[in-house]
Amino acid sequence: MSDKKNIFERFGESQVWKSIFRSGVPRTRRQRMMSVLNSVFLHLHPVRLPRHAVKLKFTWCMGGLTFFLFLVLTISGILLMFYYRPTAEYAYTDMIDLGEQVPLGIMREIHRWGAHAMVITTWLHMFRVFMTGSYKPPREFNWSIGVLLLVLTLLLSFTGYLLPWDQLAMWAITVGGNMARATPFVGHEGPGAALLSIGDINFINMGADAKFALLGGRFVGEAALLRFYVLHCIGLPFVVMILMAVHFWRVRKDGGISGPT
Amino acid sequence: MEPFKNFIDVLTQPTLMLTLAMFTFPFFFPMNDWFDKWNRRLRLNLLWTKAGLIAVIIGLTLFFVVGVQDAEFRLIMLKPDNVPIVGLIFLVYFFMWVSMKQASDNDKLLSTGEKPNEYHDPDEKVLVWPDLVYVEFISLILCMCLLLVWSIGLDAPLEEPANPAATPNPSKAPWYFLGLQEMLVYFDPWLAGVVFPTIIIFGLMAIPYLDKNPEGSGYYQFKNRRLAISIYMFGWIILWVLLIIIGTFLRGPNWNFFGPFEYWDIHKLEPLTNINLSEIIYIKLFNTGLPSNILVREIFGFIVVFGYFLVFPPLLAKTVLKRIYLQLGNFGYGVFVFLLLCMLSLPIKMYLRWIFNLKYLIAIPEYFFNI
Amino acid sequence: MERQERHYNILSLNKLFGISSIFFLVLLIWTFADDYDRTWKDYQREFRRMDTELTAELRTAEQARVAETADYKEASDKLAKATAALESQAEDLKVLEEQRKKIDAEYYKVQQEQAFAKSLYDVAKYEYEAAVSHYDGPAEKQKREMEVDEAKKTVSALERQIEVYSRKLTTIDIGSMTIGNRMANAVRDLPVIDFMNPYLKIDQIIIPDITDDMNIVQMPKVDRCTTCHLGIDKPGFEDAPQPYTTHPNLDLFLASASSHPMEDFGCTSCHAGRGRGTDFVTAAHTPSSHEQEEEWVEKYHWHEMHHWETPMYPTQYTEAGCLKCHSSEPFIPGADDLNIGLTLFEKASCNGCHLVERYEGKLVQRAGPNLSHLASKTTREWAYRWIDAPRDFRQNTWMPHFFDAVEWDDEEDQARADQEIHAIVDYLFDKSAGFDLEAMPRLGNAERGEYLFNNLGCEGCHKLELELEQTPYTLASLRQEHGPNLTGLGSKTTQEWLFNWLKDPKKYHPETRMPDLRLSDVEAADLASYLHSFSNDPFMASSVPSVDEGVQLDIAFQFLIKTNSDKVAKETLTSMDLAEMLDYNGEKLLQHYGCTGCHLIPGFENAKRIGVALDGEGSKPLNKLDFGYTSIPHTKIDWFTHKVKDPRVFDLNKVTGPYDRLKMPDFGFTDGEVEKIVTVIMALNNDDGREKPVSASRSFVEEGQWIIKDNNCMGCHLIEDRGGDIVVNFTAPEYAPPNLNTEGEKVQPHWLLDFFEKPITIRPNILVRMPSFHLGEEKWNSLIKYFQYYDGQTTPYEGDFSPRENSIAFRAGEKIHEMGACNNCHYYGTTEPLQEPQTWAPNLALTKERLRPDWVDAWMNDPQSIMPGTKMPRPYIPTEEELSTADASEVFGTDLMKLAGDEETMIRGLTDYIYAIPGKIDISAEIQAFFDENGYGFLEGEEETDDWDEEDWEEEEWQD
Amino acid sequence: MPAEAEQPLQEKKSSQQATASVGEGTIKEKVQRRSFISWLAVAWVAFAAATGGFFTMILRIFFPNVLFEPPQSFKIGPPDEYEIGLVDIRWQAKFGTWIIRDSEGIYALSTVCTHLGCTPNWLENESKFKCPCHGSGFRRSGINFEGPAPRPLERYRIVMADDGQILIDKSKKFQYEKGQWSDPEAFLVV
Repeated sequence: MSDKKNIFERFGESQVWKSIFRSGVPRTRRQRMMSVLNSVFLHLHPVRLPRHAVKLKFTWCMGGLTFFLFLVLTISGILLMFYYRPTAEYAYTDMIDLGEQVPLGIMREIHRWGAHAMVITTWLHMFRVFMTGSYKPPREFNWSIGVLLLVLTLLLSFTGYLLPWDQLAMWAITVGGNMARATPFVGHEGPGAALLSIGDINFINMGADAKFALLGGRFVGEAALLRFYVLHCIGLPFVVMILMAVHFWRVRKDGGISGPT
Repeated sequence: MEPFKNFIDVLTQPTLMLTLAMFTFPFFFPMNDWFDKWNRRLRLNLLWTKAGLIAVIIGLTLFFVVGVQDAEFRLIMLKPDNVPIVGLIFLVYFFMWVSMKQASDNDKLLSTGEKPNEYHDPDEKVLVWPDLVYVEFISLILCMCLLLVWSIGLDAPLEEPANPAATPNPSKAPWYFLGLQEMLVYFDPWLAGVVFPTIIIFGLMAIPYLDKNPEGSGYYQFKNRRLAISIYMFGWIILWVLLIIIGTFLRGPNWNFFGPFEYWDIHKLEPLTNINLSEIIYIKLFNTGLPSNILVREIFGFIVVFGYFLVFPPLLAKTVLKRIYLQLGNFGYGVFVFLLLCMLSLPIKMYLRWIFNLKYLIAIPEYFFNI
Repeated sequence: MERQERHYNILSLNKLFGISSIFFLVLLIWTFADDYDRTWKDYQREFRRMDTELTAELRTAEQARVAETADYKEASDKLAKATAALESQAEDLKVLEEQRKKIDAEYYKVQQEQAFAKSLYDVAKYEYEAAVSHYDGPAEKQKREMEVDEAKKTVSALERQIEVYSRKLTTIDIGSMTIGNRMANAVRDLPVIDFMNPYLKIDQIIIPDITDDMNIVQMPKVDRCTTCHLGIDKPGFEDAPQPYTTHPNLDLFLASASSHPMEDFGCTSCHAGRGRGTDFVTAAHTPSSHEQEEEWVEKYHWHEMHHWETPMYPTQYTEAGCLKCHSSEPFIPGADDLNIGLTLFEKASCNGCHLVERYEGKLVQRAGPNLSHLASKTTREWAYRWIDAPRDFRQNTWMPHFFDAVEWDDEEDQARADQEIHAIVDYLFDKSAGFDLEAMPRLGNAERGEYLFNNLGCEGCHKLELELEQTPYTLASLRQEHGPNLTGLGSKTTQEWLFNWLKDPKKYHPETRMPDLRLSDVEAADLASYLHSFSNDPFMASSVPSVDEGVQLDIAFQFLIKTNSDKVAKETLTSMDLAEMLDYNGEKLLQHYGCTGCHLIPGFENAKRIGVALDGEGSKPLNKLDFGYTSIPHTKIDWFTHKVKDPRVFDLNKVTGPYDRLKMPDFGFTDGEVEKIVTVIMALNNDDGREKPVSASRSFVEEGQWIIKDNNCMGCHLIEDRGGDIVVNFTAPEYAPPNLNTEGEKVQPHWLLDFFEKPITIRPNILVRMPSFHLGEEKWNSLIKYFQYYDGQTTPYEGDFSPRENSIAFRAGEKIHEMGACNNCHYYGTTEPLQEPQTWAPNLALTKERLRPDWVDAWMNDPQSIMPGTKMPRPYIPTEEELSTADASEVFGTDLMKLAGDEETMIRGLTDYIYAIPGKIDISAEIQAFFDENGYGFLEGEEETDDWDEEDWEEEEWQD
Repeated sequence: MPAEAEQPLQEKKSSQQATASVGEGTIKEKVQRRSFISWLAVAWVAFAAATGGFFTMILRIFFPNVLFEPPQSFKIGPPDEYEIGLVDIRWQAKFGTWIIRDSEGIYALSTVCTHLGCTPNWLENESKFKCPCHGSGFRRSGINFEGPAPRPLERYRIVMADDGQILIDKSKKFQYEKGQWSDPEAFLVV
């Protein structure tokens, strides 16, 4: 071995690199450990894992993909927000223009298909976790968090579904919203709603029930559009991120990835 | 070709397809020795071998390739928003295979007292860098590639501008909620749209607390968890994925059923005259009119429903679910069996509908209370 | 020695990583390419090429032209000389320049300081000017310079156009670009940087006033069509292929001067389509034929833009777009197909059964005859045959075929049809009220009837054609079918009835549009006998099956069961005898088939329309149109087309009761007509473009136009340069009904009203006469308003013109009038003109009542310009020279000389004089008397003058 | 120093063993090493290119392809609509330009003050443009003569359209100080 160093090695020992990645080019065991430990992103992982845990056929990497898709959706979503206005006037025509003239209008496709993909990956991740019995003690709670994340994923997708403001959107949401109408007690067509009336005065009516709360109006209208937009862009992602943090954290705290003992 | 298409159209009718699915299901996922015996005898376990995988994937592919030649089929399968469900079909099977394959391998090992494949010497670990990080990184790139191909090849749909005055026919919920919408055919909105979803969510969250079986934590295996797995599979594959597939591909105008090769004719008519239990009893059996008092009218309905939820649990506790009852104790068992019965109530209601044209067991439209 | 803690082979992972990231890169590039590569860019490049060629050609042409012109040659060699001369003195000039520069510098320096020292500035300024003037050198040098400048100016002025072309070329033609521009041109459209200043850009027109319907809101239109249709508003690309072609009608559209400038209307306002689309498919183009569709599919991968509610109109239906804004107008200039379509629509009286807002209160709803007194007009047999097959009797009748309208009827259906007709006829004749016909005073003379028919102007509204003409309809020919074709009347009705009808149509049919021609008994009789002389024997020969009680029973039952229980129906049935049953069926059937849509039928005085309202039909979603089990392609246009052409086709193979089937009758339209009617139907859509309410004057005009249309005035008169087709029937235009150009400026409103209500003879020597329409004062007034507003006479007319008698002008006018010998042709009150009847002209005593003085002046000045082909000569007006000749005073008299050739005053004087002419105003009676005596021999060409003569008259008078 | 220099070498050895122990002979070693480098290089280059490209395209997104603002070029009717010696301010609001016709022809002035971009007013009786913000003054010709304005107002491209109307094109400007006012398109001779 001559000390003729290839470009990577040189760069890897440069001050710049070392300042950023404390442990030069990870080639030694120590460096490799450090590079995981020192990286804010990577130390999500433990430094060392049981062998089965790095096998794709065990994890399918589904959780990772779900998280990645979430990031993709965030980025493409932000870019879309530059060209989309959530108002009855503009929502639809902005959609047309995304297809017709907006630079990189393909962001819309990436966002929509990414969302579909994320729903699927979430299900598969859940499936995997179930099949490997990874919800069993001590991981019960994390499974429940996971279930919540699944629900939130669906809600994100659902709220996003209205934004194109076309027939598909409006009526999908109408169908969905009509279910809220039938919520027991708090939906004006739900069982028990009648009980919440004093004398002839219904407190649960078209103008004040679960559906109304969801749509901000008696019917899917501009209020609903805005409401869903805010939920879709800020409200739900916010909650999702918190829960994701918990989810990942718990993975580590519950003894890392599950495995046979 | 035609006979094949007609055959498929008939086969995919909800009644037939669901019946087939539900009754063959336990043979694929045997929940007790008897089914297990038949599972082996019918060589159904071959499904989880490489050969099985290849056969099924090729079969499915062929089906779609051939089907796409047909105009109607193409129309519905290649509808932008439906493409992911086509993908879903493949994915679900593939990963079912992945898990069941390993599960059955492990079963063999365990039966011979060995450790499962996943087991490695605890001291002998693997560094996360580079192996895991690297693998993850690559799969992300590939995932992104897939997404790009998808986006280039398929334009996102955009229909007419939103119009409160004109309801499209059919108007469908987003595909991942079509299971619920399909449920709406059999249950009142407050059940199908609100109560059941809630129960589903809580049921899922409750799983870890109800499944007290210490076996198979951290590795794939079937034998010792067959009840848990088959319940989960039944709920997910049959009552969720399959209903989504039906709702997406096979529900046309007026929510009528259309075979995948059938033309979506708006004027197609289906007999949808359904009657309530009270009507069956009072009018058909007793030949008297309906009593005015609601409670009297619906008394039988209440009896049936409460019976269902009160009689079965102890019954099962004594018989099939004895072991579980002992494991979970009263409360745990109560929750478990309640969830189980709720899950089963959907197929049961379906059959009541198909066989007796039964609309509601309890029908109190006055208070929007229909079951 | 450390434990090896690895699972995967790093090398293969590297390989995998490499491959996948290359794959990733490729895909990303593909994505960008996909995003960057838009079809419209190719179109723009191609057009740029074409434009370059064209401009280059134009430039060379212009250069050639200019080079030819004399003054260019002149100017250019002048320039050459001047420059030469200037150069000869170049040296001295240089010196001067030097000095001037110095002083300039000085001047600017001081100017800089002006803020501080204004005074200094003035001084400096003064010095400068002085200096400059001092240094200005010898005068002729300056002259030279000026010459050069002059010449340069002229030359460049002449070369201006060339310059413009050249400049354009430098921007688009790489060949004639500067190096820098070439480089820029090479990079400006590259990906990523193509936002800075690209040549290829999307061109869009934003139209705030016309909107796209977004259901909840209206969005201003945004049309990007011009991104690819680059030549659309540029003349010179007429023959270029699409999408570069120039618009075929720039005078009416796109050009800023036209009535539909592009920047205000865009494209989709008229053509519909998806304005924001920048791709062939997403712009929602629609093929105009199935051939074209195939062509497009393989050329542009065309497919229907499913989710856009207003796809582009196929070429042949483009005019459907006009009605969007012009819906309230009866006639849309420039939209010929649409106009024909609309007229067909009205003729077939579609709005009798289908409500169409546009026609409410505009046209008579029931276009067919009144059936309340049917028995007095015709026989049951005839009625039976007629209802069974109207076109057998009269090939081009507008009465549609209700029976045997579909080829798949079986015997049973046939039999039922026969009996249905019987029931209907029976009902009509039973319910027909009595109608007393006046006896004819005497037999008519068919020959003279024919003569009257040809000369009274009947052919303004009626045809009398025995064989069907195959020529397609034109607006003119449709005007001639305002009334029915008069063939076969002999088989249909009696002379007596005709006589009564002609004498007073309104008596028989109050709603009729047939006017009263004020016929004398003799005339009426003659016409009646002439019209009665045509019969249709083969029609009358066809057999009439007998009434079949069994079938009648079934029909009655079918109707009863609709509203009654089986039991009740049977009971009522048994309680009926045949007569009642026939009546019952008849009534039900008339209702069922909606006969009341066109006919006034006793018992149905206020029946409702039975068809669907057609407003918005054009926007009906496809799934609302039932194609039944037909193999007709599922497109709106195909559906409309088949519905109009073969109305009951969608019943094919349907199993339905006889009275649940489609009942729209068969009008026997040709394909051409169908196409035009479909245009109308597509025009009746929800997309209503008219933003602002119509201006008052505009609405007055439209109102009048509707009246004119409803009463077919254009059948006889030329109005708005349309109509007056009848003129061809006359030997000379002056015997035909007058053209009504400038009517608004011409006549006094009050007189016109009187005339409408009680027409009088104006031109003595014409036989064709203005009928009495009895429209009522209201309508007449709006018609008068129309004439005035159409001619821009928005201010009401004050008739306070009084001739200034014994003014010079007046006497001069008298003289001119005397020289012009007006009395040769014109009546003066009852005084007959001197010349022969064929030259006779209106009564001048009428003028003051009838005409507006200003118009009379204009008329005198130049009659031909107002009424081409009139016999009226321009009166002889002496010129100044003539008036200044020696013997002028004898010839012209002193008054004319005073005016010294002032034409205006002379003509005004003439007008004055004419307005002063006394005498009887309505001389109709006198004229009538004269011609009754002497006849209108001159109306025929020479050869026919002795068609009939006084003798016949005597005999005829004798007989009665 | 030497110690530190020592370490990597040592490490390298161990990592060789590591790789070797995955099951390749030491002879293959060099080949492996080379292919290792090349593949990794290719991979990173491609990946960097991809991500880099993506971020450049993101920049592109910030520049829309079409604008929904009033058009840059527009027609203002035939020349005879403009009186000689008058400053026509009817397009000031809509298109931001003054049309001025003098004895020789017509030119279009920008309504943007060259000082800080306010819109000056035309004062007819003083016959000058006066900027309300900082009092810059411009003559009818657009030349600045008072106030802080550094340079004369700009003129827009003005030409005769095919249909005989005047066409103003704001996308092309002519500046006096660059001597562009003599440009034939800065000035419409009528």
